[in-house]
Amino acid sequence: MEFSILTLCYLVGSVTFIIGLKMLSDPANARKGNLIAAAGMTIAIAGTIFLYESDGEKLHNYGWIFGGLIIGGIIGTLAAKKVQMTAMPEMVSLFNGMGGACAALISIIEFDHIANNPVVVNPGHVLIIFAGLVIGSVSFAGSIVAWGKLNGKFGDFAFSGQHIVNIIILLVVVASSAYVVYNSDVELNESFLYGILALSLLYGVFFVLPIGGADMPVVISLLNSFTGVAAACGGFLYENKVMLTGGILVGAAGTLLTILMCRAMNRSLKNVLIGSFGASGSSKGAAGGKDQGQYKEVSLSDAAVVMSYASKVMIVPGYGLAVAQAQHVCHELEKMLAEKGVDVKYAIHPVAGRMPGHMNVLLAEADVSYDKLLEMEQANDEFPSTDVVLVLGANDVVNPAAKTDTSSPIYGMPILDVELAKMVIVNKRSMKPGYAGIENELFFRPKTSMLFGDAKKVLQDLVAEIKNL
Amino acid sequence: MEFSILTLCYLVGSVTFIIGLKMLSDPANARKGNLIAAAGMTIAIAGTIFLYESDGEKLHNYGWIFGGLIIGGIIGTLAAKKVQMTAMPEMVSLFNGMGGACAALISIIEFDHIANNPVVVNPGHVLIIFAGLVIGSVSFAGSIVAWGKLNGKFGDFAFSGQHIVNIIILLVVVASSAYVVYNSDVELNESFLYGILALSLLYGVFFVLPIGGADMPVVISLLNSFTGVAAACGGFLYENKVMLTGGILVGAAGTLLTILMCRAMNRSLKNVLIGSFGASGSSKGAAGGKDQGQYKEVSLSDAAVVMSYASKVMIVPGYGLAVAQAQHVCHELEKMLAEKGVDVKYAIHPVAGRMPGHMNVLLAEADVSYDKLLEMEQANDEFPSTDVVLVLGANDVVNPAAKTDTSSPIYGMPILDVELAKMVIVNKRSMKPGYAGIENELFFRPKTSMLFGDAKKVLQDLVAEIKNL
Amino acid sequence: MTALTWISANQEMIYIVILMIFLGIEVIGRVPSVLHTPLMSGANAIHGVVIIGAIIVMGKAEHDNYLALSLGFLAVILGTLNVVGGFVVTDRMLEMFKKKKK
Amino acid sequence: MTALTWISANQEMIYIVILMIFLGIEVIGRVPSVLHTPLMSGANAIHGVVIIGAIIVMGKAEHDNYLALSLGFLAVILGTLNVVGGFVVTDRMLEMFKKKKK
Ligand SMILES: NC(=O)c1ccc[n+]([C@@H]2O[C@H](COP(=O)([O-])OP(=O)(O)OC[C@H]3O[C@@H](n4cnc5c(N)ncnc54)[C@H](OP(=O)(O)O)[C@@H]3O)[C@@H](O)[C@H]2O)c1
Ligand SMILES: NC(=O)c1ccc[n+]([C@@H]2O[C@H](COP(=O)([O-])OP(=O)(O)OC[C@H]3O[C@@H](n4cnc5c(N)ncnc54)[C@H](OP(=O)(O)O)[C@@H]3O)[C@@H](O)[C@H]2O)c1
Repeated sequence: MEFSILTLCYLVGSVTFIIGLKMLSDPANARKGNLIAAAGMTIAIAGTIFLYESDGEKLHNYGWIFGGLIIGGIIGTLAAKKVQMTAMPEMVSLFNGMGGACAALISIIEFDHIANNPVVVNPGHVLIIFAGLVIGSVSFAGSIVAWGKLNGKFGDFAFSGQHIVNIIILLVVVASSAYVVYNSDVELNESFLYGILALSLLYGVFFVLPIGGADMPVVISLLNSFTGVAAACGGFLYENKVMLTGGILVGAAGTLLTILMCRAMNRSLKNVLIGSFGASGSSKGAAGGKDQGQYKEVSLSDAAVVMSYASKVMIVPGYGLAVAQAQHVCHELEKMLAEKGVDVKYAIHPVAGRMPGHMNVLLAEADVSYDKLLEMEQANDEFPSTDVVLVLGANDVVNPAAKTDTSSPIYGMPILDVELAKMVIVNKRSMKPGYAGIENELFFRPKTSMLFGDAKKVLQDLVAEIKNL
Repeated sequence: MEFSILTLCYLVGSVTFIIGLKMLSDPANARKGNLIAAAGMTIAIAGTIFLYESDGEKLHNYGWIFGGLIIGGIIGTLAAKKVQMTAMPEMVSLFNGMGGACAALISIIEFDHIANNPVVVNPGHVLIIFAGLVIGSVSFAGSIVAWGKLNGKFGDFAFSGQHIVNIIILLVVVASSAYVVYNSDVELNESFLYGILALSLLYGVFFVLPIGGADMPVVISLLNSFTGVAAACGGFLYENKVMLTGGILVGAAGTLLTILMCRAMNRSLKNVLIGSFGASGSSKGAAGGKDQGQYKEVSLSDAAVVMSYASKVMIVPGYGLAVAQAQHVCHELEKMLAEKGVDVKYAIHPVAGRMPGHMNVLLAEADVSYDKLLEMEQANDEFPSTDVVLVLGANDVVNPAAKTDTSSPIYGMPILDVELAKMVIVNKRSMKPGYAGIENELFFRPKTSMLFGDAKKVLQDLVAEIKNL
Repeated sequence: MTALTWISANQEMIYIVILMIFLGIEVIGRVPSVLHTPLMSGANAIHGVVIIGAIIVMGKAEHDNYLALSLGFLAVILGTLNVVGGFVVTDRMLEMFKKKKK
Repeated sequence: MTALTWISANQEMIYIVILMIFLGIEVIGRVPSVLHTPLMSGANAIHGVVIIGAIIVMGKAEHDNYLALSLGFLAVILGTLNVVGGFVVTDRMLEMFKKKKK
């Protein structure tokens, strides 16, 4: 009877996951979707604790279980509440790693269990245990590295032939797992387990280390789907439908999401994962290739005057704004201009910054109102009637090479057509290229003036200037 | 071993159904999707014939099976190949009815089997048998009626209180099925079976008879999803996954499709199914309510001249064109005008005609090229630059009441804004209303001229006139 | 109570049914209205899978059970009509759409 | 051969897995790019369902099996972090989006 109720709990859990994920992909219902999935998860967890039976026996060690739940719950809530908006991708990566580690630990304990209880061992069982172990630990190690890179704790690291080494490690992991599975009725040696665990962790590290920090959102999404598959292995192991369905759902959705994210940057997944190696060399070459001529600078006070007397100003935020944490002062500038009767809006490129929605989240943090944010198409429609475009730490997303230069790595990516406006002011710290590592012809165009400096500093000075006008 | 291969066949079948249906909803891949589903079906059927085993025993009666397959295959192919484009909805309805009948027959045989072999009877088993019987026969009877109505063989038929009668029949069917299921270990009396069968058939007839002929596509779609559920019952009965998944897939997709079809007509499903009763009275009242004033007529030769010297003509086809079978001569008119240098296009309203896509299919039959067909939004954008709009047997889809008259039954339906053009010529046989049964103010507007007559005849005359110009 | 035990005994089947319902809805969520009729027709052909039940019934019928033989034979014919006619008629409709595109 | 018998022995599970894959893909097929990050985060929270495995492992561990107890305890903590942290952080992100809309 109780077990039947548990089945029902799991069914409810699975359904909420599907509905929740569906709603998460629709702006109007996303938040509710998240809560629905959370409710389903709570039901599934509570059902497991109180109703689970195996061979007619209930669970025990309730003290440990609740202890773990409470500790994890408190730390998780605090961490999630405290984290800064811009550090969210790191946080997601860390939580993802925890899930991977959890799956790996389950596999270790289960392996230990069957190794020490020599009953009839089902090779399929051992296979699933290893799959959970390998995928879970790759996801764990990779997520930690991704977290460190986004944090700035780890830099890029690659050695020549790293691909080959990675492939060899993977082959060794697969081969030794296959060996153990195949001979699981003869021997189940724990040394294999720890060897495979170590190699999987190493693979996770080597897999993520060489990939550029800016590609981490894509990598995290991929590792996210790995953890989903690892959870599904647990579902197979315990014939537990909610783990199985939840895991597979995330595995599939995560994989598609990874591809969609790549597509939004106009790149292929393969290019993201291994393109990072040789790419920097060739793009540097391209950057130095052309002689771009001269660029113009504009003084702070001139910029302040021009913007104050414009009737329409469009702000194009980019990665530099996020790095400089200049969103609050940016909002201040916007309010100040609005007081002077200037119509100020933001033009948001879908891949500006380093994670999808980065600019939206960033500006939301500074309380910029939603109707001031224009999506790319809208913004491009409004540029012709715009007097001044202020580009704040954006680069690739306004690079006209994406439209004209077929050899450019960003060729084909839709961009913000800032040149349609009467004047463009670009703030960045130097003439250095952005994420894609390529020169930007826009900076040399007649309509463009550069305003060098750290975005936060420059904006503060602008605000001060405008106040004194 | 063989049974395992059969499992694989079924798995392949289920997957092709999903992929096929997905592709069917995308114009570029629809045809391929249909073929993929057909291939999967073939695999599942062939697998069943050659690999199916029950209690270690293979199927027998191969002669009968192949005989049935061949007879059904030949008749089905011929019927499907011979049927006229405009009669396709009838054909679909007929095929749907065959599926429902098939499900009902299976239930009859299985019931007979367990009634005559008094082994332990599982009530769940009996429940499924009855579900298949009831749903299958409602679908069969309803489809045949729908077929007859589309064909013009049956008219509308309703008596007062028919709803109540319908509900009572349904309750009796459910109650007696429940009784038999509940007592299935005591008695399995065949008289119950035939009683329920007869009532189900009656219900199917009464359910569809009062609904207007023009709503038949919606009804067919609904009955289609019924048959899907009946097939799924078979899947439960034989624990057959491909029947189960295929049936449920169609049941769910068909239900959604029904709703989408209603939405395209800006009506609710409930309104379609039971609204038909009182509606005609009230809408007639509305039609007579307003005094519309005078309408203008235009002579054939004037119409011919106006169109020949226009630089842009837009043809708005409607149900009347289909009834008159005038698509071929319409295409002829279009070619003749094009030869004279007139830019001729078609404005296709999504619910023009009596089935979704009716106009597309109709004009395709006459070889009208695809790029001449404009969807509603495009057409509305082009009307302002159009000299002459020729409305051919369309009425509701150009009725401005949909935009202005909140009390109109079609209020809120998007329409073709023909009045944006310089001149509108309307061809129909009389001033009678169209499908929705309401007057059309357009006919009385200053820009509009009427050109009375059967669409085919009028078009032939127009062609002749233009030839002589 | 019996309903609950039934659920846990048939949980896989129930999962399959529920997932299939979601899939059916998701898969055709974005169909343009021109395709409504061919889609209806294609779905109609797919539920012709009920023919498999007819084949099983027919193939298991005893040689002297004339009711089962004759009704089963009829069921096979009707099911085949549904499948074959359904796919062929859908293909014809879509062929029309195709031709126009070029 | 063994693969085939395995397939037919586990056919329900295989169906569930395949249908789930289709669903996962269909369900997020149309996500706008602003929602990529919250969606990733929400999916991340959902795979925290692995916590159920940790609870089962923990709850079945014998009282003297310190390896299982300690690792299981750790697994429960990590899994909870994933679930709780995942849902809370997603909610925070989406709250931001919401606030802006008004
Ligand atoms: N959104 C995503 O999901 C995502 C994910 C991965 C990758 N990407 C990629 O990231 C790029 C985003 O384009 P983007 O235009 O936003 O950024 P970007 O092309 O990377 O350019 C950022 C610019 O900001 C400037 N900058 C850095 N720190 C600054 C500071 N403190 N103050 C002022 N300026 C500063 C840098 O120039 P200086 O050094 O001269 O100051 C740099 O040129 C695209 O190529 C996209 O494909 C996006
Ligand atoms: N497409 C779908 O899926 C679907 C399904 C169900 C219902 N509907 C409904 O059907 C309607 C479709 O609108 P519609 O404008 O195409 O058609 P309509 O409003 O039904 O009007 C058709 C007009 O054609 C005229 N007509 C009939 N036979 C003719 C002939 N031989 N030659 C010339 N004219 C002839 C009729 O007027 P006379 O009698 O004066 O000639 C009638 O007014 C909408 O209300 C829609 O909601 C559509």
